[in-house]
Order: sequence, then C-alpha cells, then structure tokens
Amino acid sequence: MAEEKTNRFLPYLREDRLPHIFCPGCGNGAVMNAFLAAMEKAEMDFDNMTLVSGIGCSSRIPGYLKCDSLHTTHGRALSFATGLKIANKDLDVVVFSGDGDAASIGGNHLIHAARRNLNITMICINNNIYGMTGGQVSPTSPKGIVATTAPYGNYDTPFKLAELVAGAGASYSARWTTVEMENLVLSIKTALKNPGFSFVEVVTLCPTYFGRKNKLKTPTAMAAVMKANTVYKSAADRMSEKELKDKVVVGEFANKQRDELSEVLDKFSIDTYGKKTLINSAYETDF
Amino acid sequence: MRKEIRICGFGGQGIILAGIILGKAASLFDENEAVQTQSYGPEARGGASKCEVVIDNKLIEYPKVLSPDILVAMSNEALLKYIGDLKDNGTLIVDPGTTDINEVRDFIDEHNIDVYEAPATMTAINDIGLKIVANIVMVGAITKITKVISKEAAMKAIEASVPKGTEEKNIKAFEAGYALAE
Amino acid sequence: MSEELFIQGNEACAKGAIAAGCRFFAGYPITPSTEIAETLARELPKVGGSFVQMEDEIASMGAIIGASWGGTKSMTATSGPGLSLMQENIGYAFITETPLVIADVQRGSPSTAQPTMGAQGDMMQARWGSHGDYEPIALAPASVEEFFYFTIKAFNLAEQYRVPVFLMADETMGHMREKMVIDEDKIDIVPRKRPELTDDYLPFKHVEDGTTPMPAFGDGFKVHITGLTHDERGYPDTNNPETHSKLVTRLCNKILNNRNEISSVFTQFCDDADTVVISYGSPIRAVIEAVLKVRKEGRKVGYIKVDTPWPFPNEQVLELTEGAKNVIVVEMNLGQMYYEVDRLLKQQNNVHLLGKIGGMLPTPDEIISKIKEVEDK
Amino acid sequence: MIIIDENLCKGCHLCLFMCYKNVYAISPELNDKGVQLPFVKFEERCTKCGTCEVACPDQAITVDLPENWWMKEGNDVNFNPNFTKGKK
Repeated sequence: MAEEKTNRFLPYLREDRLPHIFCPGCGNGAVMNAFLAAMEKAEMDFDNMTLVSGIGCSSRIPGYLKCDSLHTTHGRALSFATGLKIANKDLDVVVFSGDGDAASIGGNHLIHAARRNLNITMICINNNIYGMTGGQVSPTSPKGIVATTAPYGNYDTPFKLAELVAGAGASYSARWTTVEMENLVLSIKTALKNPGFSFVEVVTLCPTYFGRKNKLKTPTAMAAVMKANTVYKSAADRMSEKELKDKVVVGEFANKQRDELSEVLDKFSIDTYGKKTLINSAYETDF
Repeated sequence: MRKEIRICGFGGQGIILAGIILGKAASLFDENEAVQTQSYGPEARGGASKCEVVIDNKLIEYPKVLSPDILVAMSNEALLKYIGDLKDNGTLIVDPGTTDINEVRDFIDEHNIDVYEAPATMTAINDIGLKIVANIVMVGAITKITKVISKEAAMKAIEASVPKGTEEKNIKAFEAGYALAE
Repeated sequence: MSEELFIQGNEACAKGAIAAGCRFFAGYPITPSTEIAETLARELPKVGGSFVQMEDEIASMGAIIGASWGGTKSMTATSGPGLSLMQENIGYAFITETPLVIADVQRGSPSTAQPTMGAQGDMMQARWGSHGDYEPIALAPASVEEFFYFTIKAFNLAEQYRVPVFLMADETMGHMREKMVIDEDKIDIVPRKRPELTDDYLPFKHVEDGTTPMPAFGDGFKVHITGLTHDERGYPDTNNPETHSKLVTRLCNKILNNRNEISSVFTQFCDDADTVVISYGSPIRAVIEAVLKVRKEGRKVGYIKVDTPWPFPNEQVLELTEGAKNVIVVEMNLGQMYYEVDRLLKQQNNVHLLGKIGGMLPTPDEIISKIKEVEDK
Repeated sequence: MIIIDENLCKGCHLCLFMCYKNVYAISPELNDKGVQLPFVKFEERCTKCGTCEVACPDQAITVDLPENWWMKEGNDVNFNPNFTKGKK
C-alpha cells in the first residue's frame, strides 16, 4: 500500500496528548469515537464545535479533541455552556459530563438547562460510580452495589437520568450503552441535529472501580453483563418492575421539538434592535 | 440651605415616587442638588415605607437624613415613629384622613412645629377619582407649603416620572394638592 | 454630548455596563442588587445583547465566564450571599484569565442577615474568597455618577489585565438616587485585543506585562481552557511544581507589578494633617462632611478616599499619611480594610478603626467624635 | 486489512467482545508495556462493519475500508446484518 493508513479519529485529536489517561476498557474513549462518528454522519463542521465539560474522568474528553474547549468546575459545565451558546449563537456547543458531575453536584443545572431548551447537546457518560476520586458511590449507582463509600452496599435508589431530563422538558433525551455502538452513534447524530436541549445518557464501563468492587474483573466480563442486562424501551414497557430489576433500559425518552432559547433571544433582538444579537462584540469599540 | 425631607407612610402609597419627584425637580429642573434615599421592609404592600430627600444648593456629601426639617406623614404609625426626629421649628405635613394629629400635640407645642393638614387621600378620591394619586396630591401640597422646589420644576418632574399616558391625571392631582395649601 | 439623569446607583451601574460594551448578563435576583439585573433585562435586547436569569449564582458566574470566552463582555450582579456561592467559579475565572465584571451590592452580613440594609462586609471575601493565591481588582464607587464611570473602568481593567473585576458598592449606593451627568467625551472603552492566528500562538504565554491577547471560541484557535494548572498551551500539567509556580506567580504579578497604574485615590487636606481618615465607598461621604466641619474648628484633618480597595494603593497611602500621627479607617464592618491599613502603616502611624455595622451609614457626628477622641487622647 | 496501533492499545480486549464475527484473538505474549495485545486471527471473517473501530476506547484500531456502515451517506439503517434492533 502506498500510503499509511491511520485511525480515522486521530485527525480530530490532539495527538500530542495521546495516549489518554483513561484506564483500559474505559468507555470514555469509545464515547469519544461515537461522538466523532456521529458528528461526521451529521455532517457538522468540526471547526465550529466547542466542547464544555466539568470535572471527572469523562470531562477530560474535550481536552483530547482538537477544538475550542472549556474544562470547567465540578458540575457547572452546563452553566458555562449556556453563557457560551447565548454569547455566540452560531457555535455548536456540546457538553461532556459524567454521572456524578451531571446528576449530583450539577443536578440543578441539568434540569434547568432542559427546561430552558437552549440548543446544546449533552453527552452524559454514566459509569455508575465516581471514577476520578477512586470509586465512590454516585447518584446513579444501582441499589446494592459496593463502592468505597458504600462498603455494605448502596442503600440509595438511583436516578434514571434520561427519564429525569425528559421530564424536565428536554426536546431530545435518550439512553444507550457502549456495548452497542450503532444505536449510540445514530442517537448522538439525532441529538446534534436536534434544535434544542438534547441529552444522551451513555451507560458505560468502569472496570477499574466499578468492576473490581463488584466481582466483574475484566472489561469484557463487564461488557458481557451489560449486554445481557440491556432491555429496549419498547420491550421494557411491557415488563414488570420485578423483571426490570438490574436492567438497563435503552431507547429514546423524548423527541419533541419546542421553542429554542437562543432563537427566542434573537427574535427579541430583531424586534427591539433591528438585527440578531451581536457576536464577538468584546473586540469592538463602536456601539 | 441644606433641607432634609422625610416622607413616610405605608408601602404602596407611592411614598418613594413622591420623593423621587422632589429629588428630580430639585436637581434636574431647579438649579439645586438632591439626593434621595429610602428604606423599606420585606413586604411589598402595607408595611412601613420611608423615603428621604436632601436638597441643597451645593454639592451634597452626606446623603442621609439625620433630623428632618420637613416631615410628611401619610400614616399614623409613621407619624408616631418619626415625629421625634423632627427639628425644632420644623414643618410637619400630615394627611388628616390617615393620621391623628392630636396624638402628637405635646411634641408639636414643645418644639414649636409648623403643622399643615393636607387631606391628600380624600382629595385624590373625590377630585381625581383615583386613590393612587394621593402621593402626587401630597407633592403639590409640599411644593406649595415648603417651597423647596419650584412649581414649574415639580410639574416637569412629574411628567418625567409617571407612567406614559397618565401625565394629565397626575398634573391634575398636583394642582389639586397645590390648591389644598392655599 | 452630555445627558443629565436623576437615577439610582444600580441603574447607573447598568447604564455604565452598556456604555462599556457589556452585551451579556447572567444573574440571579438578590436584594439589594436586583435593579442592575432588571435594568439590563430591559436594556440589553435593545443594543444587541442578551440577558438570562440563571438558576442560581453559581450558574450565573459560570454563564458569564462562558460568554466571555464566547467573545462578549459580560457581567453579573449580586450581594454577599450570592458572592459566597460564586467563589469557586471566580477562582476558575482567575486561573483561566477570563475578563468579566462582578457587581457586589453589599448588604448586612454574615448569611442572610439584613437584605435591605447597607454594609461593607464582603471586602475580604472579594480579596480572599476563592481558594488559593490570586490578585483581584476591586473598585468602590461613592456616588451614582462614580458607579457609572467605575463600571466602565471595571470593564476596561478586566480587558486590559484579563482578570475578573469586582465593583464593591453597598445598599446605600445601590438604592440612592442623585443627579448624574453622562459626558460621552469622558467615556473611553478598552476593547479586547484579538490575537493573530499563527502556528506559535499560545493562549497563556508568559509575556512581559503578564497578559496575552485572548481569542474567542469559534475564531479557529482551538484553545483548551482548563481550571487545572496548565502550561502556556493551556494543556493540563498538574504534577509539575515549576509549571504551577510559574503560572500562579504570573497571575499575581500581572496585577502587583501594575499596582500603581491600577490603583487610585482621591484626597484632600493631607499635606498638613495630624489625622488622616481613610475610607471607601459610601461612608466616605460622611467622612468628607466630618472633615470639612472639623477643619473649620481648626483641626488639621485630611482624608483619603480609596477608589480601588484591591490592589490596595500602598504607595499613595504611605506617602499621604507620612506626617500624620493618627490614621482612622471608617468602614461599615468591624474591621476589614482596617487590617490592610494597619499592616501597611503600623510602623509610621497609630491606626484606629471606626467600624459601624447595623445597616446605617456612619454619621458625620460619629466620625467627628472619633477624630476628637483620637486626637485628644 | 485491520491495523492495531501497539502504542495506543491498552489491552482491554473489548474488540474481541464487540466483534460480531470473532475476528480477533489475544496474543499470549506481553509487549513492553505489559499489555497482552489482541491480534487479527481470522481476517477472512471480517465483514468490514467498523464496530471495533468505534468501540476501541483507545483509538488503536484502523479498519482499512471506506465502505464501512457509518460511511454510507443518507442510509442510517445500514447496520451490520447481525445487529438486530429493538428485539429482545
């Protein structure tokens, strides 16, 4: 062969920072690929993408992608993204977040972003545990699992994030897992194209902390268990609560467009100012 | 000529707007300086409301009222609360419809206070047909009695402060108040 | 062209923000700062800007950082409790060198305390509120007109030094109405510098005066902004002691090395003064009244009005108090800037505090009796 | 042709799990990072679906074919034939 083939995702990555810090088998890298594949499929302009993330393993993803990115404080990524998107309504803003980041410390921002329906795509990588700080129980940890802060088993009931966000008013909300890439890619593509707040929860593997504590020692063992526990929403609707115990229900939970905030703001501006809101006005002096 | 004015009553009577009109008239339309400050409780209606204006012909440094030269009371509670701060030989303007002057008669006699009764609320209801313009009626009375602001400035300030479309009614209220103190 | 208005301090702040080029506001209602948000909600759409009411102060702070990187001058307004919530993201703005303005209309504190009363209890929170070492800029307006011009100055300093700037007003200042004159000739706007898109552009370069031009997202620079310790490229480098000390030292030095340029005072009668009264914000108005009165009685008293509590105008204050025996700090707390003055001056003067809490301005009489107490001791 | 980047692979073996046709196998030897690398044992089975490429968390797999399912324009349902949607 004349030319050397390279991985198709590498041109999008900051290659000087690879290999990334994710553990072997961690779903974050796969979600990153899925996002890039979805972006290609949606025919989006990668140069116009801006990524925002909070704190956690998954929040390191924007640091590896070669575009403008904001790695912010714990749980607050959505509020930064809100300001960014409103300040420059032409940007395509994508938020990467973990389950602890989005649902625990950032839970309030999550439901309010869904309510506001600003055109942001959020990919929430749910590994059911706090990875970066060493395996503590998270608000999506299933009941009964063992974590460093739940040594006798988790006694709390987990959040169902995709359902929660759909209930809060997001115009698109879905849940998939990293063991079936096809649906995930298509769902992220739909989310990117959806004009409004779009939420994709990706249930993923944390072999290092979740697996080790819960007798699933290898990534493949975890993946096998996850695949066996995956239930489609259409099937889950006909199943009893008992049957659904320990199952991951995948599918779309909301897909209904409504008024989008940045367009509403632009409309105000046109009505009172005559044109759309200013972009990059900080560099101007003439007002 | 530093003049300290305190207007007090219930929240919702438009006490603060009355003070803003005095300040605006003095500083923008007369050749004076004015500072208006206020205090209010957490309740939006019915609580105590107090608005203070300092008018001077030179730059005002200290913005607050320490002991007013002019006290305007539009509720009995406020009258009893603030009468004690009034300067000797000061001016007291009350709305007899909402206050009882007899309760403070001793203070008035002792400190030689000039008392004026301006039935602003009744005038607003009977002459204008709108209870809410009582504050503007009172501004008319204050203008006439104290002369801290000129009549022309007061009318310009009212036109610049009240909601669009209500100027005429408010000017009528001001004239009614101005006439009260003849 | 000039315009005369009789408006509230908070409205003047909002007008100043618009004149300075602020086109984004995110905030959360809190007494006594709310009028700033209300005015901007009304005015921003008329000038091509956006207003958004966030779910809390943490989100407000995040949103304005995001908007600033989106290429828009942005601000928020709050009071003590809100400022407490914002602190983590304020630290983020410092380490990522994000220009923005935070108007803090202070109220009785700590906690919810006195929402409708004035105080100056947040001065040290503005200085040390977030964790770690950083050097903030804070301006303290003392009249409605100053609130307008200081807001413009705050935006200019923020852009010039790529730093968050605090506007430390108080309830009296925010709700007081007086005449202000907007003179368009006096308005000078510092725009953000746009960097050139070259291969060797570094968003956090260690440059001479400490600030590198800042790109906006979408300009093609593909910058990575992180709150982690980062190298000149913006990439995290958390375990390298040298990277961290170089970064944080530069962040502090860009303010400290320009202290004399940033800080400013206004002063009268200090040349011959035995006693110098130092104050900032609205209490200075009582101080001026008091000083004018005691000078008529023949006492040699001067005053210093500190316009920029942070960075504290060390040199100016040292110089102006050189001949004085006593220094009195007047403020609406139980001693915050007093410690800064005491730290600076205790070798050369006796430093006294007149701290008043409870929500009312110190009165000229209280200041006069303090001056007499100190001088006649 | 399938290329595995030995520098990027961390040895999670998810490619083995994800592959519908069991193309991969695990090498018995450790490389210099202590990783048991996967290798392509049955290339003739490969349907070029590209799932392993997306699923590899470390961007270590390159499937050298342009007609992967994700490359086909405007055809969202061009999945791997073994992949069944919505069925239990």
